[in-house]
Amino acid sequence: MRLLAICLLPALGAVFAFALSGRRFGAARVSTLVGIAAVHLVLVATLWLHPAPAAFGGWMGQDALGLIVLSLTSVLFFATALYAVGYLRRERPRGGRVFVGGLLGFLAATSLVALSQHLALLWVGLEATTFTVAPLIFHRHDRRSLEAVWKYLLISSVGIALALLGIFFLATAQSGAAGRPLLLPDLLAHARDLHPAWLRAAFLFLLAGFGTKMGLAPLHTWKPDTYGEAPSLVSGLMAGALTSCAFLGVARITQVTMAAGMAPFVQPVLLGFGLLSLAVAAIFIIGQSDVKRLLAYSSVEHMGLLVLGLGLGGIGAYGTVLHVLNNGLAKAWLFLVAGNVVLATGSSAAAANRGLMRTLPVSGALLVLGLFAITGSPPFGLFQSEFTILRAAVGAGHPWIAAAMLVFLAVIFVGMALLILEMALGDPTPPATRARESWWLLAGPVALATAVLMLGVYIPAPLQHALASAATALGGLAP
Amino acid sequence: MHTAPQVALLFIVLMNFAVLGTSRLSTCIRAVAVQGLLLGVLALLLAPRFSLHTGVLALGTIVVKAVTLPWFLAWAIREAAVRREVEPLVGFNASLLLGVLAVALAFAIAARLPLPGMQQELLVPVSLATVITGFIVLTARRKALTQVVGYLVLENGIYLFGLTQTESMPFLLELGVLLDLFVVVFIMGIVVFHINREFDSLDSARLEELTD
Amino acid sequence: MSRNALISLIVLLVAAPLLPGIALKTKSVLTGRRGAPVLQVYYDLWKLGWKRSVYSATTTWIFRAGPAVMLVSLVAAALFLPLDGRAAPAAFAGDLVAFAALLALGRFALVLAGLDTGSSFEGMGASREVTFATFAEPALFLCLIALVLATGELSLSGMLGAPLAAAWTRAPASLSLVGISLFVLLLVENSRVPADDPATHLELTMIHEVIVLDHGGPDLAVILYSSALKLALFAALVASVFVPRARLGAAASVVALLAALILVSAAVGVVESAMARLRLTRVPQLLAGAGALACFGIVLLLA
Amino acid sequence: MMLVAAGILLMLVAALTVAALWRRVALSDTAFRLFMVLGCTLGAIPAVRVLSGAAVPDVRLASLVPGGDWVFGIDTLSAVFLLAIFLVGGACALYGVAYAEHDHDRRRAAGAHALLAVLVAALALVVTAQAVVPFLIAWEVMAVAGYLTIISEPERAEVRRGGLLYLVATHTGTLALFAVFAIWGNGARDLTFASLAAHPPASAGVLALVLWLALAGFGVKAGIVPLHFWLPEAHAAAPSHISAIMSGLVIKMGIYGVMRIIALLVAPPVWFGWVLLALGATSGFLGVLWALAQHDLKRLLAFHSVENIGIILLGLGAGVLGVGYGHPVMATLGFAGAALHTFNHALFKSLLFLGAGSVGHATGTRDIERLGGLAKRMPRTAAVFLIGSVAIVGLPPLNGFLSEWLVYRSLFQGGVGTGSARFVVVAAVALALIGGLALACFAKVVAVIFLGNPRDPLAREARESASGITRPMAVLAGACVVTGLAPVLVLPPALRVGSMLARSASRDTMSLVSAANGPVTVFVLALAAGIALAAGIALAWAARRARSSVQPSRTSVETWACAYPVPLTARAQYTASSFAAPVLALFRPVTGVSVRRTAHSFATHAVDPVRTGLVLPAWRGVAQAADRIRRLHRGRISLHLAYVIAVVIVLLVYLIAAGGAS
Repeated sequence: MRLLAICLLPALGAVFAFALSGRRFGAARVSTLVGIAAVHLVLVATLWLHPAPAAFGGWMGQDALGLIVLSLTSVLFFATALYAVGYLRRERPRGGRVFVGGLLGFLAATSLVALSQHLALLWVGLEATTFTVAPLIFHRHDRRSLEAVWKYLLISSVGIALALLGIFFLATAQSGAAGRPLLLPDLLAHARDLHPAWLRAAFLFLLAGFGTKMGLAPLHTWKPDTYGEAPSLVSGLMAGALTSCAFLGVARITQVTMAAGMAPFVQPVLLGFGLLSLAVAAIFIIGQSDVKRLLAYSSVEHMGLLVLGLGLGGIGAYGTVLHVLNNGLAKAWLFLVAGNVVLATGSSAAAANRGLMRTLPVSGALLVLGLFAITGSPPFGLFQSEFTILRAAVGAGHPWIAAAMLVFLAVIFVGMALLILEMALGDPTPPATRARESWWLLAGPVALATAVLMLGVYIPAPLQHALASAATALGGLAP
Repeated sequence: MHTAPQVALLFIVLMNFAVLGTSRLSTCIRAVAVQGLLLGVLALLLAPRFSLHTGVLALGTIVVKAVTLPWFLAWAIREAAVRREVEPLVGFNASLLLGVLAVALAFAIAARLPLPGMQQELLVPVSLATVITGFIVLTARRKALTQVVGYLVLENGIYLFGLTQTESMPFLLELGVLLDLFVVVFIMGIVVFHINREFDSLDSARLEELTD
Repeated sequence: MSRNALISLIVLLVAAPLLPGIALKTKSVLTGRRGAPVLQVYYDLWKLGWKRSVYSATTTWIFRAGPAVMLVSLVAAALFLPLDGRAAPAAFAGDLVAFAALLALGRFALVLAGLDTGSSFEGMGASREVTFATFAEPALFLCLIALVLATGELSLSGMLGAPLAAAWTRAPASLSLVGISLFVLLLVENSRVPADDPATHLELTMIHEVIVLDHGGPDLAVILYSSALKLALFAALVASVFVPRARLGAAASVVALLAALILVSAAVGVVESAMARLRLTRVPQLLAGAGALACFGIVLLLA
Repeated sequence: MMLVAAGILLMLVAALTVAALWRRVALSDTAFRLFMVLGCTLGAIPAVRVLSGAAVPDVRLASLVPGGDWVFGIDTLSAVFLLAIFLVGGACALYGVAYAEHDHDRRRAAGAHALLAVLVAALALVVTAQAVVPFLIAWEVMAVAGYLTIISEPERAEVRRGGLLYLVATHTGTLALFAVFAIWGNGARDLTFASLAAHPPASAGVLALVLWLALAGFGVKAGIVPLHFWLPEAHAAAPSHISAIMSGLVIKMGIYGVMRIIALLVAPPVWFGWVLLALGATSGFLGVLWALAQHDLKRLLAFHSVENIGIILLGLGAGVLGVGYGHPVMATLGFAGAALHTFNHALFKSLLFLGAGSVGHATGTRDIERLGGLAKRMPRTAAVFLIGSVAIVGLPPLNGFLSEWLVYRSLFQGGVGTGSARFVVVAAVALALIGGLALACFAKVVAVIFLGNPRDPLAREARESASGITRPMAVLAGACVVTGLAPVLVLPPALRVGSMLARSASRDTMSLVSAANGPVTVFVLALAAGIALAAGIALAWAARRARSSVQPSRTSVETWACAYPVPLTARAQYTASSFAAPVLALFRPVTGVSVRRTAHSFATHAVDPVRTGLVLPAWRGVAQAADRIRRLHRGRISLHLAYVIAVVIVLLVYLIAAGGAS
């Protein structure tokens, strides 16, 4: 029953928020946003304590991988909701009817994806995220965000269409086998007697479809434009939660193919996509001049790492699942801080935001720490997952992949350091005074930063257990 | 009995070529509408026995794909006051040639992917051909509206393939797919309207401000 | 520390100022002049002892400490040489490094004292002294390495003592090469002719004399005595390599030491009369040549 | 180990207090000083106990993250570094507080103090970590804290550039370390050092890869040529007490890393010894040569650190060759020399940097060409800087000579041995050449800064720094003198470290300890005898003169300039460039010195040939290549869709190819 509530509550909230038109309902709309985010977080927390039974006739259920992605989404959404209070107070005082409705719709869609055991339901949920996020990207209603939303819509819809084709291929592959169609438990149980040719075709098309939503290179072209033009908290949510849900789709079909024993077919494709994403990210990060586009390419890099870990198998799977969590938190943290920067100076170009340590000291410090976190420097969580993936690469006998990964990480660090440190430390072009940073805008990033730092040093036991079971589900093993 | 579906499938391929060949937007939209209609009819023809489920589904397809979306796109054309696709990225006869190649490729792929227990062997190649045609229209045209039409053709191809799995796809999900398609195209329409108002032209080549 | 070693040490300390005199005497005799008396350096020391010392305003305590530190380091270095042919007053494994480092300490003190005066002449001398030292140290070490390889001993007493006689029988060629390069080192380190002309008065060409330009009175006396002692040390080093005195009796070894020292300083005099000063840029090549000789010796030993 | 943990905790408390109450200057400064001194002494106690032979229990934390338990412990190797960290770290912290006493921006000063405390704590953790994950975490925290302390004045572009170069170099090095431990940990049970030691890399090829990567990773941090390019820029950018910690301790972590790898390997391969020897010789020679060419004091000292790292590597190389060729005595001496020189270098290099800071603080410039005659104006700083210089050049009475003597001793020990170990002795020549150049370099530095006449009004009005600044320097100088004159304090622990690394039987080490102790005391006695003899002669002579009618000495006269009519001005003095010119002329191609001569001016500009010739062009090449590829990708929507279709087609081809295969 709780599973249904987790998905329907935000949906109802969205409708309610959308219905309250007019300026005077601004405060009400924002409070519904924060209220629902809080309730959603509590509900998801209860799932950790005592798991809920399958619902909606087995179509929705809770498994380790889904729960991790759901918790990540819920935490990110709560942090973004807090941030949105400060953002809407400054950016659009009358509450932004479409904005809050879109956000809540997005939460409903992502929750549906995280909890669905039926692949077609997962597809519907992911498709729903596309059209809930579209108006959010178009929030600023100017020429550049128009171009961004058009590109996003077109490429995502084509991607999702390919995914739909993949799902139909999967259904065809299962037509011969027993078990209810397209239900994950049944697919996994009878994986061996699925039709091999159709299953391979299904895997490829689903990987292409969800890969487009994830932003794997070369399907990533919409990412820099969309994250660059959308409001930062929306970019943060997309980079953190949406990409993780898309990855969940890829993970589901990988689960099925691994169960069907097609690892030799699946792994080269995943490794190929992973290395290509790392390469593209490295090339496009050097000489980048806009901080949000920089973070978009960093997201492409981390998606590459996720798929690389999946393709390596062994402890790489554990590294990948941990990396989903770390990357989501770190990406949202950085985008929210970038949001603060853009709110203060109105532009996300590096040249316009020099000397942050003096104009926005807390955000500046968070940005610099974020640089170290996102590039996998030890005290932070991303180091643990990237180091595990590296150990998997060496363990699986791919020294050249490990070498390439390290080279790309080095180049990416140089590119990001050049931009972010110049922003944080340069001397401010117009001698700006110290702007007052409202507590609403800082609570989110600070909380996320502590979470990433904690994951670097201490992983709580229930999470460790969930990560291990998720890794084994993906055909890997815990370190 | 299965000659009727074959005729319908052939007509769908013809409509593909119509979309590729014509430079007039209204013809494109009419072709897509006819394809939607044929899809609805095919849903009825292919279903083993007529039931409420297949009936409502077919009706839903016709309503969405044959009536509402084309009407909405036609409204968009009147609003944007644009009649013809001026010089597209890839010429019309070149597109037709690509269309033929698409059909050939589709048949080659279908040959390698035998559909277990499916008596209508024409269905898979036609659906793949429609999908590839959709791709061609998407990339080869400049007008934003034509790209939406291309996306619709792509969806029709995938939906056509979906008909092979009528019994495995539960009713609710078919509806979900239809609903998603409707909303996405609806939003694309709104965006096209904004593009027209902002750039006072639908030429997507204008949309190039965002780059590294 | 045997009685004999102490006596030979005292002999060395007393006879040190004699050696520059002998070198000057041989040079002037060979060039047809009577030249200054052999004991001239003793007279200078006595004369300078009674003069008043004058210190420039720009100098600090380093200027006054310079000569003292140089003297102390050279006396300490002398303690490590096996003057009686058998054992040095102080000896331990690796004391050749201490010997070289003490020489470097003396040079460092002298250079700083020179630079303290703030005059361009002393700066010039110091810069040249340091440049030549950069090549002299490796050359000295090459010779010491050759001796280590030849005798298999790690302390100067061992290298230059009894085992050296046995080593002569095994590798006469490399040891003679080492002896020659040590002799060249002696000439450069003590600013003798090929590197610098002790008799010149044109400051621009001097090296050693110009560093001590501003010292006067007792300080100059200490410096004169130290440079003589340094010449004695190198002469003893060369003498010990060419004339192993391990087998001689107590008194005989002291006499042999004196004779060897006089012979080496005479040789210095001969070289001084035969050659003119080299151009400053040539001196590093001279040192490199000495180093090469020692290297050749080493290769012979290692092969 | 508990005491070290307590020490580290105290330092973090110091950081918090100074960060929290930065508004009340007096209170926060005294609290910071108190906590730092307490923390350092607490931490030093177990280090001293381990060095004197006792054993300290490890601390083992259950594994909370992938990669096995977190183990912290102090063995003899860690103890040497730990002692240096607490001694130098404490001194620099006190110096820092005094240095920033009248700094107007109290927020930034407090931030700098806090970061310094975190840096020292991280250093202590790096050295005591006995498992891979805590080691890498402490390593990166140290690197980041180091970066943040370097850029304490970010408004200057030079500081930002230096900081960025440091950060990029150290991060790339860390990535190499990731690879080392990933490859090595692959076979092991878990990622503790103990299990790494138990499962060394199986094949020679993998071992070679691990060693080269370790050399690269640790070499970047240690500043081994050609990976040293970031060092001079970072030191020039950082405030002097931070440079002191950087040069004294942070780059030593690179050496600690190499030593730890050697300790973990049962038998390091012989070629590794020759590589270390070669790297040591090149780093030493090029380091001191480039130092000679500089006239920015901090860059000069930074290049000098590269030289000393070279000397340490020579010791390590001799040690590894000793183990490889089966000469335990040579190995023990080599490792002992390297460990002792690391400790000594931490002392005198940080002393020199603090001295440079004091000079910079008083005169406001780092360019030694504009200084001169500071000995009269800053007597205490001059005396302390002289002690540091004598120590770093390795001249007898002080500790620099001791560690170089140990390295020489191990090289000669090779010469006395048999087999191909005899060729090792040739490295002694390189060490001699380095020593000669070091003497030239520091004669120049001491003379140009402290002696002669002031060349610039800045130097003329300089005043001695406050006692808060000179007192820490005095402590370090005292440490140098004590370790120099009383080798019995320092040699036994060094040899204990040597024998641990060389795995020689303890019986050998004890004999070696006594063998080494005896003679060195003889040496000190000889020195004392020399002094006594000279003093005796001088006293006798002075007594004779006192009775005679000789007037007292005069000190009002100008320097004798060979009867030059006009009294000598400061311009007549030799400058740093002219002093070093003859030596640099001999090694022209390598020095990276460019001479700019105009009608009425002469200036030399020394630049680091590796940085300008190798590193920056390489990065520009990568950036240009990326730019060209980026231009291919215009923003047109149809291009983006074309990519999607291309992917679909490639996947279809893969499907058909793989379909046919399986």
